[in-house]
Amino acid sequence: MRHRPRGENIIRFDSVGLRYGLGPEVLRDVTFALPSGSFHFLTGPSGAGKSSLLRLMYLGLRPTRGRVVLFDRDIASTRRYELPALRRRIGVVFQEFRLLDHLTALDNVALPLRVRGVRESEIRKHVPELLSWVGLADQLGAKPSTLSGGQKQRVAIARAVIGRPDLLLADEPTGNVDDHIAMRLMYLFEELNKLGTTIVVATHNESLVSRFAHNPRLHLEHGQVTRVN
Amino acid sequence: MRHRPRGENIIRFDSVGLRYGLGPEVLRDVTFALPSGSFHFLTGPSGAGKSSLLRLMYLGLRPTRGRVVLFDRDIASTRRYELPALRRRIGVVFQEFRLLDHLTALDNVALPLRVRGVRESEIRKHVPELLSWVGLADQLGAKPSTLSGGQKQRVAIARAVIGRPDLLLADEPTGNVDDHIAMRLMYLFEELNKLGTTIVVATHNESLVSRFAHNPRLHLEHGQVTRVN
Amino acid sequence: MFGRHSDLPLAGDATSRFLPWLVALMVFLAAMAVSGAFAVNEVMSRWDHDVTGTVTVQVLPAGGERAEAATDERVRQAVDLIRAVPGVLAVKALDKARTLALLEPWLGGTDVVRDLPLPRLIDVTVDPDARIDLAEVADRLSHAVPGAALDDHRVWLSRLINLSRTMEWLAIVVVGLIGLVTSATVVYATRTGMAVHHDIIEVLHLIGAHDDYIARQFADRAFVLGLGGGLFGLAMAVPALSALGWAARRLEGGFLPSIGLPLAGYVVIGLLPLLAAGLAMLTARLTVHGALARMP
Amino acid sequence: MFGRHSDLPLAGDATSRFLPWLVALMVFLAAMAVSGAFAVNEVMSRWDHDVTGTVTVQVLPAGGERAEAATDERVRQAVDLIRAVPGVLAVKALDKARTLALLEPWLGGTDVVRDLPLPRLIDVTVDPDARIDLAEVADRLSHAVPGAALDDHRVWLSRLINLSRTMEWLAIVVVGLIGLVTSATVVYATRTGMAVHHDIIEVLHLIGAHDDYIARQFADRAFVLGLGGGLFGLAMAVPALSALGWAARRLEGGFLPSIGLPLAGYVVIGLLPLLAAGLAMLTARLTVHGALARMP
Ligand SMILES: Nc1ncnc2c1ncn2[C@@H]1O[C@H](COP(=O)(O)OP(=O)(O)OP(=O)(O)O)[C@@H](O)[C@H]1O
Ligand SMILES: Nc1ncnc2c1ncn2[C@@H]1O[C@H](COP(=O)(O)OP(=O)(O)OP(=O)(O)O)[C@@H](O)[C@H]1O
Ligand SMILES: [Mg+2]
Ligand SMILES: [Mg+2]
Repeated sequence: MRHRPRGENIIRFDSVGLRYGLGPEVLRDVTFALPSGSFHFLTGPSGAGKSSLLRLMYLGLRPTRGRVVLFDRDIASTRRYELPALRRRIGVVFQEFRLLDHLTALDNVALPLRVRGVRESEIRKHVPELLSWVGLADQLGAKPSTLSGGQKQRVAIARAVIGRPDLLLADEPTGNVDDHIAMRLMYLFEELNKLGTTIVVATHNESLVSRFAHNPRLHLEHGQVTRVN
Repeated sequence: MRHRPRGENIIRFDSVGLRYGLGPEVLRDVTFALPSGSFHFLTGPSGAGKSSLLRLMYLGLRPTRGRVVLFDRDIASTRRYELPALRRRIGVVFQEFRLLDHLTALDNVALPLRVRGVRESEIRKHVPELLSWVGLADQLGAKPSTLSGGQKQRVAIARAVIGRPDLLLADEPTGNVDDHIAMRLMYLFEELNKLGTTIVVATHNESLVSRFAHNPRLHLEHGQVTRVN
Repeated sequence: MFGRHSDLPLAGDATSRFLPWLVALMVFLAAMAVSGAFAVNEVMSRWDHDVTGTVTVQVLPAGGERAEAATDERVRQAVDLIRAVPGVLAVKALDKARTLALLEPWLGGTDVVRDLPLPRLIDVTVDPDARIDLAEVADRLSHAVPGAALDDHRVWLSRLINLSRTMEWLAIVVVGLIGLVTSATVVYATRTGMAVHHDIIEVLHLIGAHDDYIARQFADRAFVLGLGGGLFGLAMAVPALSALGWAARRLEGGFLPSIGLPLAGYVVIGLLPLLAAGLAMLTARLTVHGALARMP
Repeated sequence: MFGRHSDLPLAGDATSRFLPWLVALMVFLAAMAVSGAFAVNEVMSRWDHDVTGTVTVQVLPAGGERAEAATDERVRQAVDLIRAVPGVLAVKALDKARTLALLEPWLGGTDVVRDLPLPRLIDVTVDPDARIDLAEVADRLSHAVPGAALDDHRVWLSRLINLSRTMEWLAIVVVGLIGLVTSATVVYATRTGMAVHHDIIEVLHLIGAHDDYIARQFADRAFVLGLGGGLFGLAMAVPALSALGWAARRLEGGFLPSIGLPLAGYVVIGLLPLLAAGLAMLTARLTVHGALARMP
């Protein structure tokens, strides 16, 4: 997987539509493809459907209509027992973090590894290292409820990247951290991207987008995705 | 209260120290005063203690040592039954929003009015108006779980300002909204400020701070508050 | 909820799911236990009634020489022994004439009978409130006095009485136990429910709500949930009790002519849901006040 | 937890607070009910034993002319009537010689007696498995045949037997009921607990955990919580049962010589915590799989 040639599409949306219950259509006829190894920003006004789009990408939701192709597999026709393997290739930073409150920062970050059955010795080695890198060396044993907003966000990011995913989806990953840490996290993402991870970052932070303007940008508005750049 | 002469201190910290349990001191000898009617930004790196400082200000926490004087009342010597009256003069935007999940956006925003025993007819008039103003006219009846991140944040802000508080404390109020809405919210705060509300906004958003650079800034780092500007 | 405004979740949280069911279960069990205790008490007082009065002792005539005198001696011994039993009010040996009169329907009134060595009867009056173990007295009697025997039927009744006294005692203990467990469960369920709502309590507190405003809402809620659950439990208990009572009447064929609940029983059972709801309300109130007291 | 890794909260959430207590309560009640049913069964079989065999009917001698013939007629009627009762195996009127032999210890062996108009006795052999309402038979008999009477003691015993049969039946119904309620409560508590953990389940699911990985953890957890609660309930039930048994023995003074539980009772009660824990485990597993099936 790591050696997937750049340029092949890692994800493709074909006229995807989405509505919640009987509400209005949040996404309408969304069609786009992300080449493997690319780095995209996803922008758009609040409530436009960025989080919903990401939810479709990490298989947290099924589209109301249209086709989602992930890792060359049509999701609609993929068997249920094959989905976990696909999900393990995706790292997600949720907008609300979704840390497990009863686990320490370390255990939260270790979760994707544990789910895969990685050995404890490996976990003890890699997880503290990554947490140090995001500036939480002192908080390994802290529960989320005793962490500051920005600290929680960094734990969430660490959990998303610890498994070296093929696809990283980050929803507003810098909303609660200062610019210095935001830059540090973006560099972490770029590093992962260089190693082959395809990355989508949904953000409102215009200054961040402009500072990394070399990356293409998907703009979501009125249920439609348009490419900027 | 509304006619408190500007310049008098609405809140004063005297060598306030704070630690959680047996952990390190988060705040050390913090001394400052906010004049009534002022508008301050509170900045500082993630984990510096901004939210903790605000928590002391909205009486969500007692300092480990030192003195907090709010509305000319020494909090340590204020009777318990007098505190709700003080709390009603403060509006808070929590960093994690803390909306009540089982209530609609409208009921969440109405909460401070209900607590004060304001009549239902008043509530039915003012709350939808404010929610429209922050761009949520369509979501009056939506539960927080069906709102986007930025929509939740706006509900939280509406709940903080609906009671026309004397003191407004906002913790990262624009972390999940786009620049356009962020500006709109800042104008709302300035409007309130002009009407006499003292405002403290804790934020990481440097571009926001620089755009409203006419407001003074408190910087929190290493447990110490310093004035910038 | 009583027409008052509420800031609380109306359904779907752990309290509103758990509390009513638990209260329903507890009220159901308590109703069963209470009516069981009343039924046992009822049966017992009936049996008690049956056994009050007198017990008869028969002394067989001795044989051989001086038979009459020997029989008299046996009667004297039996009377002495029984007189010494605590709880016996009076002991009276019947004379021959009375014995004959009693035997007349059996043997006819012929003169021949008068010369027969007839068994003698002793009437024993027993204090109905004393718990005499007649079985034990019968045992002693038959050992000490040859040919003396206590009326079998009464011995059985006495045993029954003792059994039913035991059952009544056990029923009271069980009712007490179930009452305790019920209360503990309601208290526990309410407290746990409140723990889940800690965040709501804190937000209301920080917004400037008075402790009473918050506590009242939770207390109202717990009352409604508890009452709903309690009424449901009662609604389940009524047909269950009727069915059991009906089955009992059908099966035992007249032994317990009617184990219908007395009025007091209906009142106690009818009050159970209110008691449970009141307990839930009080607990909620105290728990919320306790949680608030720990907030600055 | 069995040495396996767990991603679940270990304490403090609603499930881990509620489930063990509920299971403990349920196991306690079930243990009470089961041993109650066994005790009733025990008592009943004892009484049953006492009543098997024969019942005696006495027919008083008729007076007047042709007394002997009239008495014979009465006996014939009584025999006919009793023979028609379902469940009666054999009816045998005793002849005068046998009656006299029975009366000898009372009246002595004198020849005078031979000429007396003595009561006649009828031996009735009753099917021990048939539920004959002897009280009703006695009633009919005394109405239909003048001077005929069923042995009183046996009538009482028959009533007792019927009562104890009723009680056994009720005990089985109550045990069944408590078993049902127990299971329902365990299932309900487990399901509600899972609802609280919906978010944890979803995060694990989105991270790529297999359904079995998630369900197994919750099932293990529910098993441990259920077993802990069940063992606690058992630990409470054992002294309670001993105390009740001891009190019963002390108070009823020999009527129920020993209501000790048979081995089967101990086995059933000992299995209760395991059953409850197994039920909790299964429910957790199915609930989590159900929740996961609703996720894409
Ligand atoms: N579970 C849900 N049920 C119903 N409606 C929902 C649900 N989730 C989101 N929505 C609605 O869908 C729309 C898009 O929401 P989404 O969270 O995708 O927006 P977003 O672009 O991420 O916004 P933000 O930048 O504020 O996070 C919003 O109007 C929201 O109210
Ligand atoms: N309840 C708590 N118990 C223990 N430690 C806490 C608690 N809340 C906060 N802390 C610690 O206090 C420090 C300051 O936290 P605080 O939330 O005030 O930071 P902050 O400046 O708001 O950070 P951010 O910008 O990331 O929100 C952090 O190191 C945090 O781990
Ligand atoms: Mg979003
Ligand atoms: Mg903070």
